[in-house]
Amino acid sequence: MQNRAVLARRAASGGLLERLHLDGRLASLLVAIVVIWVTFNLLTGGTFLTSRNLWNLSVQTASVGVMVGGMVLVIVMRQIDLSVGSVLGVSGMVMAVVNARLLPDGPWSGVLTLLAGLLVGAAIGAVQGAWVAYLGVPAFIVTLGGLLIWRGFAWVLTSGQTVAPLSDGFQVFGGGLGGSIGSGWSWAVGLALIAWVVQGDVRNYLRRARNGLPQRSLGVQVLVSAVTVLLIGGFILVMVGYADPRTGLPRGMPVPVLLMLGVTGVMMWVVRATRFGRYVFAYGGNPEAARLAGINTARLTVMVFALMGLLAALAGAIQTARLNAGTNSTGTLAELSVIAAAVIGGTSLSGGTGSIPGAFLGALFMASLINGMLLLDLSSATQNIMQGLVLVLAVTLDTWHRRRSGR
Amino acid sequence: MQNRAVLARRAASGGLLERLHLDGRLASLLVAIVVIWVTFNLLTGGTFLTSRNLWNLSVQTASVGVMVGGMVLVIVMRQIDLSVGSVLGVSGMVMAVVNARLLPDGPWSGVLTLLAGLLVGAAIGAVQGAWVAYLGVPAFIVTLGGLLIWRGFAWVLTSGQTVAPLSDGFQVFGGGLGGSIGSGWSWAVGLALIAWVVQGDVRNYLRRARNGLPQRSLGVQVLVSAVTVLLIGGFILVMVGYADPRTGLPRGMPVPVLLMLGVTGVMMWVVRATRFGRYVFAYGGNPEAARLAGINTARLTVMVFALMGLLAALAGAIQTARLNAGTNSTGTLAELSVIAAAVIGGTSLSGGTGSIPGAFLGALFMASLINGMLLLDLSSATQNIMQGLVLVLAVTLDTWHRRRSGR
Amino acid sequence: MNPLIETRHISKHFGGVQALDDVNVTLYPGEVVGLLGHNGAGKSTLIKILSGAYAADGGEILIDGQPVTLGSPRDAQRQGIETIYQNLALADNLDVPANIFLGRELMRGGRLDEDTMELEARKLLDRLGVVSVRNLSQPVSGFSGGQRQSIAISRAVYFQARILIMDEPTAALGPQETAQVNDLILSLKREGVGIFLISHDLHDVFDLADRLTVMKNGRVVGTAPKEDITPDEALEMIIAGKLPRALQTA
Amino acid sequence: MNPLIETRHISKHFGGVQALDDVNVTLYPGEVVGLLGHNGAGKSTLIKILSGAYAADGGEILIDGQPVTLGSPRDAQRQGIETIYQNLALADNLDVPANIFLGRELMRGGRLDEDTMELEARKLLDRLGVVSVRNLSQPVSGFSGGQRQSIAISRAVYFQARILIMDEPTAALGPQETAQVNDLILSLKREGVGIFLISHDLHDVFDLADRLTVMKNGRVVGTAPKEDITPDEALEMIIAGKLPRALQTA
Amino acid sequence: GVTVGVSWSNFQEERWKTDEAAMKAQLSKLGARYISADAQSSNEKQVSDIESLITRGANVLVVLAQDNEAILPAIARARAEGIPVVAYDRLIEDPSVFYLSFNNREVGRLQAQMIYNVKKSGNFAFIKGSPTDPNADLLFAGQMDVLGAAIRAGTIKKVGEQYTEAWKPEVAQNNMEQMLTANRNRVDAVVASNDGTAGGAVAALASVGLAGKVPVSGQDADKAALNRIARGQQTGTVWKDARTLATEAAKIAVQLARGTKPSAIAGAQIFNTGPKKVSVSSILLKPVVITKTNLNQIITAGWATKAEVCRGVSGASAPAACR
Ligand SMILES: Nc1ncnc2c1ncn2[C@@H]1O[C@H](COP(=O)(O)OP(=O)(O)OP(=O)(O)O)[C@@H](O)[C@H]1O
Ligand SMILES: Nc1ncnc2c1ncn2[C@@H]1O[C@H](COP(=O)(O)OP(=O)(O)OP(=O)(O)O)[C@@H](O)[C@H]1O
Ligand SMILES: O[C@@H]1[C@@H](O)[C@H](O)OC[C@H]1O
Ligand SMILES: [Mg+2]
Ligand SMILES: [Mg+2]
Repeated sequence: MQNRAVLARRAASGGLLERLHLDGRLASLLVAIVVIWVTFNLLTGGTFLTSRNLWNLSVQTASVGVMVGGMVLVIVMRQIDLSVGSVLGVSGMVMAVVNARLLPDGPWSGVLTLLAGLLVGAAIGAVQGAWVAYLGVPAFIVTLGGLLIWRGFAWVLTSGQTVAPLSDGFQVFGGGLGGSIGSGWSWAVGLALIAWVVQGDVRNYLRRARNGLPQRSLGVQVLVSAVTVLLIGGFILVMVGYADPRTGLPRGMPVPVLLMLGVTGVMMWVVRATRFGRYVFAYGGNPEAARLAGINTARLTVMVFALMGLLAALAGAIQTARLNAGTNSTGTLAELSVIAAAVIGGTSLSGGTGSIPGAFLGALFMASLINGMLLLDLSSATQNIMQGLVLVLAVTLDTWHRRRSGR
Repeated sequence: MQNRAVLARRAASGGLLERLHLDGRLASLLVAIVVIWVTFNLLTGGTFLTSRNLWNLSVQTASVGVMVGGMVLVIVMRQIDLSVGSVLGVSGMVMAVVNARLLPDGPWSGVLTLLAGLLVGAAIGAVQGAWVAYLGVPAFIVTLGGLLIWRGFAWVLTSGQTVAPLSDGFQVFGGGLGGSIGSGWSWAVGLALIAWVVQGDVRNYLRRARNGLPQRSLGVQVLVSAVTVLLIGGFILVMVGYADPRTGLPRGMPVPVLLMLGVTGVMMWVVRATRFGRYVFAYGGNPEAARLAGINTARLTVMVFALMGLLAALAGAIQTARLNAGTNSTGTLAELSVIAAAVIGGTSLSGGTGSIPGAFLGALFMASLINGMLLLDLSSATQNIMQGLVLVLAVTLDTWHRRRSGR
Repeated sequence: MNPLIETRHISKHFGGVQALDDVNVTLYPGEVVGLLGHNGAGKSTLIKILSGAYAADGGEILIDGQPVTLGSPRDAQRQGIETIYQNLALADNLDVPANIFLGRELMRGGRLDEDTMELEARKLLDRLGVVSVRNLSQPVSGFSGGQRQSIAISRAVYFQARILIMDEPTAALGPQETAQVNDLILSLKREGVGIFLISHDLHDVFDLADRLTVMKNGRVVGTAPKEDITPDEALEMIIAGKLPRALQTA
Repeated sequence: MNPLIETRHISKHFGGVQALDDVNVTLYPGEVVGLLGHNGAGKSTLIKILSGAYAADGGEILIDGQPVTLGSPRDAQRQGIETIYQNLALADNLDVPANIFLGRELMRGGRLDEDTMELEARKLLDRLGVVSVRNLSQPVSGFSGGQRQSIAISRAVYFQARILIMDEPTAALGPQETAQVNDLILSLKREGVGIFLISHDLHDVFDLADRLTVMKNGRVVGTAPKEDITPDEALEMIIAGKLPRALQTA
Repeated sequence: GVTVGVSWSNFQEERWKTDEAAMKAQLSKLGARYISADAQSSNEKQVSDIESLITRGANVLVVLAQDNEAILPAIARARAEGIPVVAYDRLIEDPSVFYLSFNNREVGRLQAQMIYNVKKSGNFAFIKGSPTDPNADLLFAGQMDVLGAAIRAGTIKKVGEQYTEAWKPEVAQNNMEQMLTANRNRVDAVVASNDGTAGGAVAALASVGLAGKVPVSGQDADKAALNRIARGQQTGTVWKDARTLATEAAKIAVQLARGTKPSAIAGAQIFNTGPKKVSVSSILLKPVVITKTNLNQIITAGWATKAEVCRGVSGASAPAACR
């Protein structure tokens, strides 16, 4: 009897998410984020949920947020990349040197610098990936070597000196003063996003209906779409709610946040809609099966690591621009934050499972935690302890919840 | 035709190791170590291979060498333990506090301090293991939380102050002055080791011969045993070749090295001869199969993490005693060295494969590299780069060699 | 006489799929019961519940007439239940003796008795007519499909179970090896072991089983003594999911 | 007429084991060749070489009379070779359509055409008589042994191979599902596809094959047209590893 | 009231806890609120930290910069919000800033000098600070100010120069061991850049019986180091009375917050000898060298207790302070 009761409960709880066709992992991460936001807001007497703090939070999330999608692919492929922090560092340093010492100041200096950095990052990633794929050396070793080598290179490049200042065109990528797109453009981006989401939902709905495939009911679909639209709208409101102290005008979306959203969107599309994304997951599920299906798994590996390197360089641009300086410690330990964000977001270290939006929320979760604790006056030892505890507890709750609902 | 030639060569090269019944991985690591030893000896004009430096090297290897066997088991079980550095730190700090502030100086203070530290380490490990096993939270998350939490605890314990000095009885574990066992005991240990190896080889040989099982030929067996005996003898010679500056008498084996050898021996025995060790590997090969075979996999997980915690605490004792101080940075980043040593030694991060002697050699390899580069007084950036390069190259050669010999 | 093992109203679902629904089966000592059914009928799910690998959502299991809880495979082993799983469940990185004795290693003088285990493993495989497995101390990942299946069979028969559950034990075996396993089943039966045999080979099932239980879509269609039913009628039950008219009236 | 595919003196060893030794086989269009042999005889190793999964140590492969190098599974696919592997080789974490179309996804407007793939998958499974697979968009890890096998079969037949290699395709299938696959084999044969069929079920092999090749310990014992040999003689060849007297003299 | 936001670069060295306590005490005396953040040695985190201190309503910032260049964007943000900044302990080259410090280059000079006083020639080993801490280079530069000439003249030979990853004592210990080995123990003096690394160096010397025979410098007056000095194992330490520094900082911060111009702070002088020669208002305090002979100075100042300093030291050979 008791068993039957449990059974009924399970079916019901499984049913809600199932009827919404929502990912349980995403939902529980969202809940965790809402919980800590509300808690921090109470504890800080309302400071946490000000436009200003949320705007800061979004910039603070950007660097990890940009990289985490790449790390998801790497981990899904049963690999690991320990070198991201050092690649971030070395490409940041390269960009600083290019920008401050080689390029003349000018309208193109920012973009050219960025391109140079991205090239360096992608090349490093590709070399590491090729080493893994063609020589069969475990990624752990190759990228641990990379961690040491590229950090050393970053130091050697300037004999350990900090390189500053950088051109205004480049500083834009850091989201500092002058690094946001203002209110008009922010709304334009928001509206474009809304239009894209709505038309995607509609087209999807119609197509599945036409083919008679299972999907959300019309009412639920409208609800889900409406909530998405509201979230986007709210986000833009927050972004334009924080004024520039010099001009008093709304700042709008910071450039690094724009980059992060763009990267996340592209990565989601890659995973959902491209062969490349499909192959990454197939390889993670069963590398042998992927090979037998005729997939060029070696090339796939190289591409994934190159992409990871590229994203690490992009994060390097954001960090370097934000500091307005290339320093030889930039990015130290970033690998841990990035891997942690991916794992919190549901990526399994044994490969084959992972989600881009989940990882993005994982990054947001960690950044929120750190941001919130900074607003409280905790000692850093206490902060460490709290961060560790909340991390473990959040994932424990999620695990427990998914077990209970039988998935 | 060409294929046949390749085939013949392969059979022959496979044949040598096979006839020796030697592990190819171990052999190639040994070769790598010999190569860097000889290289450093040339570059340092003979300093590297002095008794004194090898004695130092052995002490410098001890802390990672003590932990790496535990990490092998953890990784073989498809888990990871990122908290070892922090557990090392917190248990070292606990020992420092117990030794310097709580216990009176006396003959037992060293051992009692050690016991307290081991207890703390094992308890932390067990809690983390239980969290992984019973709540199903990925070890990566639990031990990443642990990394933050225990480091924070170590700080809180003394509000960040360094605790020193420690009692002589405790300092013994660090291998400083008074921390070695002298020439007589060293030879006793050496002879005991030799006796143990020889009788084990003989008994093994006779038993397999009696049961008609395949094995080394008599001549080869005698050769292998003789080489082992020579290696042990040489090692003891080195240990007694370095004199105590106060007395001019040989120091003999340092206590931390004794601990490291003891732990390595016990761990080898555990893996080869006990159910516990067998189950760890079975679980790593196929967790589901292990469970279906009636193995209590949850308890197994708890035990492995508890063992890892215990060993981290032992390393904490060595580090703290060696430094004659509990500091809040002790052990930072040790997790990376330990995991790297295990992986270099042939432990696969996807679980199921790993070797204790291999991991031990991995630790020795890394320590040798750092030791040698310091003798050369290279800048730390160059050291990083070299360390990364040699690491990757050594594993690449090993991989390439094993591929070529078809294993 | 009490059945060796009996299930009452067992049910089990996975997400939306009802894999088992109100399943009742019985097994007596010295009896072979054939479990038949189309792919996905629920046969493997049922036997995984009997061997402690899955927990049922509802219903109960009785052994010797007493209700028992089989919370883990170890519990089932303690009750004398041994199982050959359809997916074999071998630890690919271990060698043959290590797999056969996994969880119940032989010890001598406080350490694993590798030699005896190797010798015993050799004997077991010989008994199953597996001549092609030469090097026992190689990881089982290097063995062929049939060789792996023979290893899994050895594992289950060594420990003298009272209840033996075999999920398609001969699916990957060659004709000769299959014959040996069939002989083995008959000799175990004579020793009083009760056996659940899942197989898609109607010939074999009819040769070996005393009673047949047919499942469809997670439910038991019916159970009949072998004498009361023809292979064609059994096929009919599997496909149509209905008792043949002869049995319905009986 | 040239054979579709032919091997000459193929050999392959693993460590100390000679898995294949001087193996010669041929396959003509519209022909089914049954590959028989005890467990560990080398059948799967041979077909893995033909499908580009393994590289041979020696010997050569000819397609349409031309020597070819099959360096990867992709090479073999390009030659029109499709394979059902004994261990199925599915990506457990992907759903049914993703597995069926793996490596050859349908695209529409620059993105994966999930809907068409799902509809096609449904059709394929219906054709194989697999009714129990309801939810196609669930990871294939949740499917029963037979259901998984059907998915692997769908995968291989969708892409209209010239050469189809089936390694024990019906080992896990129920009687009805087996019948459907056998029908499928016959209809492909009529379309001119050449098929290597590995099976331990002598009945099925004799029903479907035109010629039989028997292997033992990595060597080919002999090849004979089905008409020239009885099932008992084939069994004799498998076990004893010798040609029956009738064929020897012939 | 006034809210003072303090951005620390890390709390790894023992001294920062003392700085913080003194600053808190002074602020509460002045009726100001103390809020803080710890960047844990990360430039990136320090920028976020300062953003959050501003968000939390700081009207004046006290910044212990991890990197004096990478801190500038955060300073620019503060300036844009009209928030004054005190550069604490480490120079920040922005004209709006008030610089309050012990001169780090001077600290380096003092370290070298205390060694040079007892050892004028021979083999010198240099245990430098963290490669990512700009102070490490400043300290080394100061050490070279004193010893450079002798090194160039050849009377002093530099037999080893290593950074200490993250200022970790165990790293310093390994480095020292290797320098001793490479030179067959012929190391006549060790210039260690702070007390943690000095502890590592002393442990390495102890294991070859040289502790107490080879002079070793330090900085921070950590309690463990004071005890080593009492035992004769360390030559001395540079004591930067963090309490004075912190108390001063608190006073200045409150004045700035109330609108006092940096140049109008009592005792302010122009400092323009930084790397970029930017002029800032500054007060530089004088560090004190503590050796065996003036240990009692630090005890009477209440920095450490006699029990802490003299633990295990007694008898005739003990320094005056412990008798
Ligand atoms: N782990 C699982 N997750 C989800 N669904 C499952 C799982 N295991 C089994 N099922 C579903 O339960 C049903 C019964 O599966 P089961 O394996 O018991 O069938 P079976 O009778 O053994 O079939 P076969 O003859 O193919 O082996 C199938 O529809 C299958 O898809
Ligand atoms: N990857 C491998 N490593 C080592 N040995 C192997 C490997 N694959 C196959 N073998 C060996 O090669 C021989 C042939 O194996 P193969 O799988 O081809 O047999 P088979 O004829 O398909 O057998 P079955 O009927 O059991 O499927 C066996 O002895 C097997 O142990
Ligand atoms: O006081 C020292 C400080 O100046 C330096 O920056 O970090 C290490 C400390 O010991
Ligand atoms: Mg089944
Ligand atoms: Mg096979």
